[in-house]
Amino acid sequence: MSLPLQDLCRVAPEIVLCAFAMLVMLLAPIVPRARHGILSTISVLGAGIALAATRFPAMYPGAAYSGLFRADAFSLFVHWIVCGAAFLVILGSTSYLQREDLDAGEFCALILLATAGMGIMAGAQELLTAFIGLEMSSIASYILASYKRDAPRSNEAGMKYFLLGSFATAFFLYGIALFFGASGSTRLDMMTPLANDSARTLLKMGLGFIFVGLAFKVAAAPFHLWAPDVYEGAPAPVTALLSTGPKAATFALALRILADVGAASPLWFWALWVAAVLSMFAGNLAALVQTSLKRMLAYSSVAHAGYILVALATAAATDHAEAGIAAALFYLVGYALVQLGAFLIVAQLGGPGERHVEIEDFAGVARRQPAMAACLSLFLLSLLGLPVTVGFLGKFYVFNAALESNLIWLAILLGLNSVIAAYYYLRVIVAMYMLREPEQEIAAEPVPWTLSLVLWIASMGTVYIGLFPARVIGFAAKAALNMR
Amino acid sequence: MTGNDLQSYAPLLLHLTLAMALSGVLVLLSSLVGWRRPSTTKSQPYECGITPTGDAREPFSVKFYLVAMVFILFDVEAIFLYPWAYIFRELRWFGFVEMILYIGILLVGYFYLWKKGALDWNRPAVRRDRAS
Amino acid sequence: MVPISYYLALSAVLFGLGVVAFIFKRNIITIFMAIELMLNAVNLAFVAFSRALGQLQGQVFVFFVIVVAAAEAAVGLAIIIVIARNRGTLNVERVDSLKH
Amino acid sequence: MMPAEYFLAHIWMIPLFPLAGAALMLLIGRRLPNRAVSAVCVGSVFLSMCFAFGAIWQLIARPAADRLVSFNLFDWVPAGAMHTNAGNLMDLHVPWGVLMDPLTAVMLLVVTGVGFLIHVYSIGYMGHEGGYYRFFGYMNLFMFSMLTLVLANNLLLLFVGWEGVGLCSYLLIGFYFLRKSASDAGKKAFIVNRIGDAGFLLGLFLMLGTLGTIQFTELGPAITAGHFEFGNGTLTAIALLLFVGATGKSAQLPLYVWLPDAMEGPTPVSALIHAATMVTAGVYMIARTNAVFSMAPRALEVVAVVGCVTSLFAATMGLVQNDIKRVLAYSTVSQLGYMFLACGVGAYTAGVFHLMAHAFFKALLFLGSGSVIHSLSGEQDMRKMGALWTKVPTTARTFVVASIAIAGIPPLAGFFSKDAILGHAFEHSPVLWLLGFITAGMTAFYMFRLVNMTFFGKSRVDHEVEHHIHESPSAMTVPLTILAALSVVGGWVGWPESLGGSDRFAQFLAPVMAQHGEETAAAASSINSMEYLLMALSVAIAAGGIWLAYRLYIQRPEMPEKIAASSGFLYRLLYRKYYMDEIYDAMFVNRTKDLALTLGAFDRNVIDGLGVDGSGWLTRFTSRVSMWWDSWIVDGLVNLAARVVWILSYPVRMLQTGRVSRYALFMLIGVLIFLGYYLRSSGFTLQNLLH
Repeated sequence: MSLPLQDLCRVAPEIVLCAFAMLVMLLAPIVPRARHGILSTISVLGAGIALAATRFPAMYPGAAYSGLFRADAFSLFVHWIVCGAAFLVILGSTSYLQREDLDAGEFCALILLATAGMGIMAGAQELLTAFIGLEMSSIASYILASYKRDAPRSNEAGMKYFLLGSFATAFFLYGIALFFGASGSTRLDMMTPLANDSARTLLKMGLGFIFVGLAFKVAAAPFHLWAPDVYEGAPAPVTALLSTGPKAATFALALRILADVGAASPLWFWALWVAAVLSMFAGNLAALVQTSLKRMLAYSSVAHAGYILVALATAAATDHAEAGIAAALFYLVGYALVQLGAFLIVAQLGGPGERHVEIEDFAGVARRQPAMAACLSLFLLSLLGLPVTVGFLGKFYVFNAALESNLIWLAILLGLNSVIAAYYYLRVIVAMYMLREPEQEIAAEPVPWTLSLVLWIASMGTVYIGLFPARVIGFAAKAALNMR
Repeated sequence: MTGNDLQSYAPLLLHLTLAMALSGVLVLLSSLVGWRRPSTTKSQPYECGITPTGDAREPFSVKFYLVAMVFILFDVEAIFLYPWAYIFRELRWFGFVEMILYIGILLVGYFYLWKKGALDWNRPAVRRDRAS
Repeated sequence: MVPISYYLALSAVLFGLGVVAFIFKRNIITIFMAIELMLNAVNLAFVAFSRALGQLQGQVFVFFVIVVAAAEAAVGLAIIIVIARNRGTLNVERVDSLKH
Repeated sequence: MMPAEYFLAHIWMIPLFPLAGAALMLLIGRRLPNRAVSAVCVGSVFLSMCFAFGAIWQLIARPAADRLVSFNLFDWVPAGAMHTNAGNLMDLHVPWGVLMDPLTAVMLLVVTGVGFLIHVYSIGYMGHEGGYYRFFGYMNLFMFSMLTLVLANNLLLLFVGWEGVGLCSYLLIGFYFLRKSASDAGKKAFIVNRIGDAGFLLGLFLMLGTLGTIQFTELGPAITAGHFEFGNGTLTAIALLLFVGATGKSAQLPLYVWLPDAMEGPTPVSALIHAATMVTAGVYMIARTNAVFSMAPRALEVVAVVGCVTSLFAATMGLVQNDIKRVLAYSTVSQLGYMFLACGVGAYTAGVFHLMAHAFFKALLFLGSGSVIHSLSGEQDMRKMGALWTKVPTTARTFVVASIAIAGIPPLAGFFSKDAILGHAFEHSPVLWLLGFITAGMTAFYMFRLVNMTFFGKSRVDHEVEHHIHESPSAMTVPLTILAALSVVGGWVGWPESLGGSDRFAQFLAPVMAQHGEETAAAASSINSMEYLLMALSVAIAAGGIWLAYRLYIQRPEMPEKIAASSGFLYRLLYRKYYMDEIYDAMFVNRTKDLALTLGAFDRNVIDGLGVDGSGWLTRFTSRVSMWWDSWIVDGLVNLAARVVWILSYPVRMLQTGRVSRYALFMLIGVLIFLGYYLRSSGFTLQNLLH
């Protein structure tokens, strides 16, 4: 039995990520703390190489390891999102780690491992593999969320994320068990025709539990309650990662199940419908009355999960689901870029210990740090869905998909919510540009070049994809098309 | 459960009986042969050395939990050795290489723990990374 | 021979117990054990199914679940220790500074 | 040597100059001296104006048949990659393209021409203000968005400009951000517009789904190809949804509320955005998609009625305002209502014609009021003005010209456009005409009330302000003069046949409104006494309004206060006063003046009685109405919205107890609900699980 090189190629990004994570862990205790910048550099390098390594699965598409894992355009697309997110987060958090005097080694290693887990989720074609990936990303995220050991809020965030996450994981796992019992296998692409009625019931319950686990992971109402607390308590760069990468990977898994398991679409359709509507309203209405920008963004991310769920619902509703899938993928790209940038800016402007994350703390930022203010405004406008930003086109495609599969009401509710959302995003811009500075002068720290590079990439991407979405939406469509 | 299932467990049973018999005999002999003169000094927990102070039931230091966790981890990882050993012959070198890799990854973790001082009893259990 | 449905019923009951304990217990450690209970209920289901379907997959799954559970235990206990150190309590009701 | 039709081939460059200016300002603006800032920004607008005029010239040079230039710059939202073997994945293919045809030409003329003049004016007006570079950066950004909107060759690209101008107007309204009211007004404007935009987007997608295209040039063919019957339901829905967007952007009922508050912005902004260009985007959009609208008579009726009612309603409010800019704001809403009325009765040409004329004189009015405010060092209350005719001569004269134009006195611009609208309205339904007619009278009245209170009568200016009143610098007066000239001659392009002209404007626009060619032709050909009568009537009521204003605010300046003070016994009070006058006369004036006296008495009693009392009653009534409306409906709605949001968000936040157990409980409830749904959907019993 020889080493299956093609299979190795198909999981090349994960291998690279894990290898670099271990390298960093080996170096972390050796390198003196003063020079831990090196570790961040290595990790950034690793994420970049992993991003480049997606070339291999692109060269050898197909199922790997006897069908546990699948490398196709879809998983490739999601790999780009998660690896890119990891790259940007590590690059953008270096200065934060120095400021907060946190250990860079573990931090970067954990991010890399979590990213590997997300990659596995994105490519998993078998439920237990998906579970392993989910746990890899989750367990790393638990640690990251409580990474500020001495900050009680960070501890609390970690604890809540850990307890509730394990709770949801148990449901997910139970669902896998029932699925296994019903179909005699956990391969998604090998659904044997079900034996009898009880098997069908088992499958229904199994899919139901699996849905719960996934819905928790993407913070979709009514399973979103953990998200605001965790996002607020966790260190801001960690929040930036949590609100982008895992969501993308989990949505990818959900789409994979929808595409492969025929029984899922009719079962999940209404669940997706309801979850989408609940998430949009819960997120937007709660965000309206928040005073902390960090928490407001957390709620808005719940709302955006709702928008993406609209796309999933359209994918579940119609027999040709490509429009919905492509819309979801495109939305994920734009959302990841923007959300990352916003949270990293919060991390920077929050100041030492993130004490200034209230909205009124952002008053007069336009005069203190015009560049940051401009970037944050751009991101908020994109979240709000203003044209020539990527956010607009994302909503546009979702809208279009929903109307094409005749989900008129979902479309109308989406429009209504985008009107509500205008209000609270605007509040921040008003605060930054139109309010007087607070009495106690907040020192404007110089922006480190790493962070400004990240923000530059994010904002350029926001505008560029908003102007020339052709390539991205083209890839998304290709991914959607060869899922079947 | 059929009979020949049980027969495969016969050596185990034999071993068990032998062990029990041996230990029983030894205890019996010592109690029969030796004679004893109890005194306060002898009945102390530590016959020679310092006199005991305080209660034995004190809260354990966090170090114990830490070591317990580390133990759980490295113990549980051994699970994967069983199926591997079961089909080792079919897998041949491939299986061997895979397992070497696996052990290597575990060793990385071990090295990390070691360097972090998690196994060191003299220093505080977790080296505080922060100045505080 | 015991029909599979009994095993399933047992695992369902254990799982339900875990859920209930999770919701109604106050001590973080207890809640954590409730999670372990749920996971083990799942393991039981896996084994039962693999027995009923006459294949070994299910038992391999159990291995993975056990390992993942151990990893979770390690992380979870670490977090709990930090909480205990910073707050001096293990009562979840008291750990609610992030809300609304 | 320039190649033929160089400008037509390069119309896509027109928006780029202001964009470059804006980018420059917002990046390095704060380091530039004011002189450089104004040079860059005004220069960029000047360049795009030159290109625009060149393009218009070359378009007119073409034969009337093929006055249409449309080409795509790049595939913006492509469909190419989205093709499946099962056909089109999402039938959605939107290029980033420009379109140049007579309608665009008119809008380009207005936007670049007026825009340039206002930029020049701003040099003088904003000279002493802080944030000079920011102001001009936003203005250039606005010009970019507006030109994108005008040049777009499909609805989605138009929407890009649409949102862009909304954002810029928000930024510019809130320019004086240290005034809380300013930033609030800006937010109000933005959010009200968002409501309209949601309707716009829905309409856009519905159009995409129904006609399969949102390219303006393909709408007509798609409709004819689709064999929609006249008044098709879907088309009506599309039209209505688009109209919702238009009401938001063009401040029609019920979404007009943001425009009066928008006057918090600097006056040039009010002139450019809230009078001449942005607020007319709704009219432009409807004229653009007239192919859809004219297939939907129901929708057209809605447009007509909403426009008509809005114009009347806003005019009545304009009667009682004392802030000079608010009067103009309400007048703008009212005139926009006219334009929608025109579109509603199918006379898109007339609507666009009035759009152009209105752009000239309303921009002039705002700039003039700005000049007045500037010369009075910031005073906006008309009760603290008066007798400025000699002190700010240029401003005053140009202002009066604009007022005559908007009042609709021939041969100024307002007359022709308004007359065209009223004529079509009359053909459509006399009721609409009557309402428009009354509105015309009110317009004349409040405009001249404003003129009289500001420039004539005796001065009520505060004394410390009094002695340094000064005429504005030439940077401000020159644009005023040019705009005044335009307000005079601007309407002549639309000189109707009935007055011996040949309605060039309608002919110019006819290709765009192809399916109405015969309609307008019929309207133009039907030269009958009725048309003359209508013209005479509208001139008459305009003159009447002017006369009444003169009567009230010049001859009897104390009268309005008396009217306001009197609570219903107005006539007796007046009468007693006159009684005393007559005793005085009888005692001291010799009999030779009896005749004159009685005549004067007749004049005062009867005419003032009717006119003054009537107008007084109207004044009090409308003031009540508008106050009631503002205090209950507008503010009420705002407060209600806030309260509703709070209430709705309450449960969401109450779930967030911060306690893990609660969260788990709610998750469990969710699980049970979903599972219950699944199991109910498949007749679940314990038996079939256990076997």
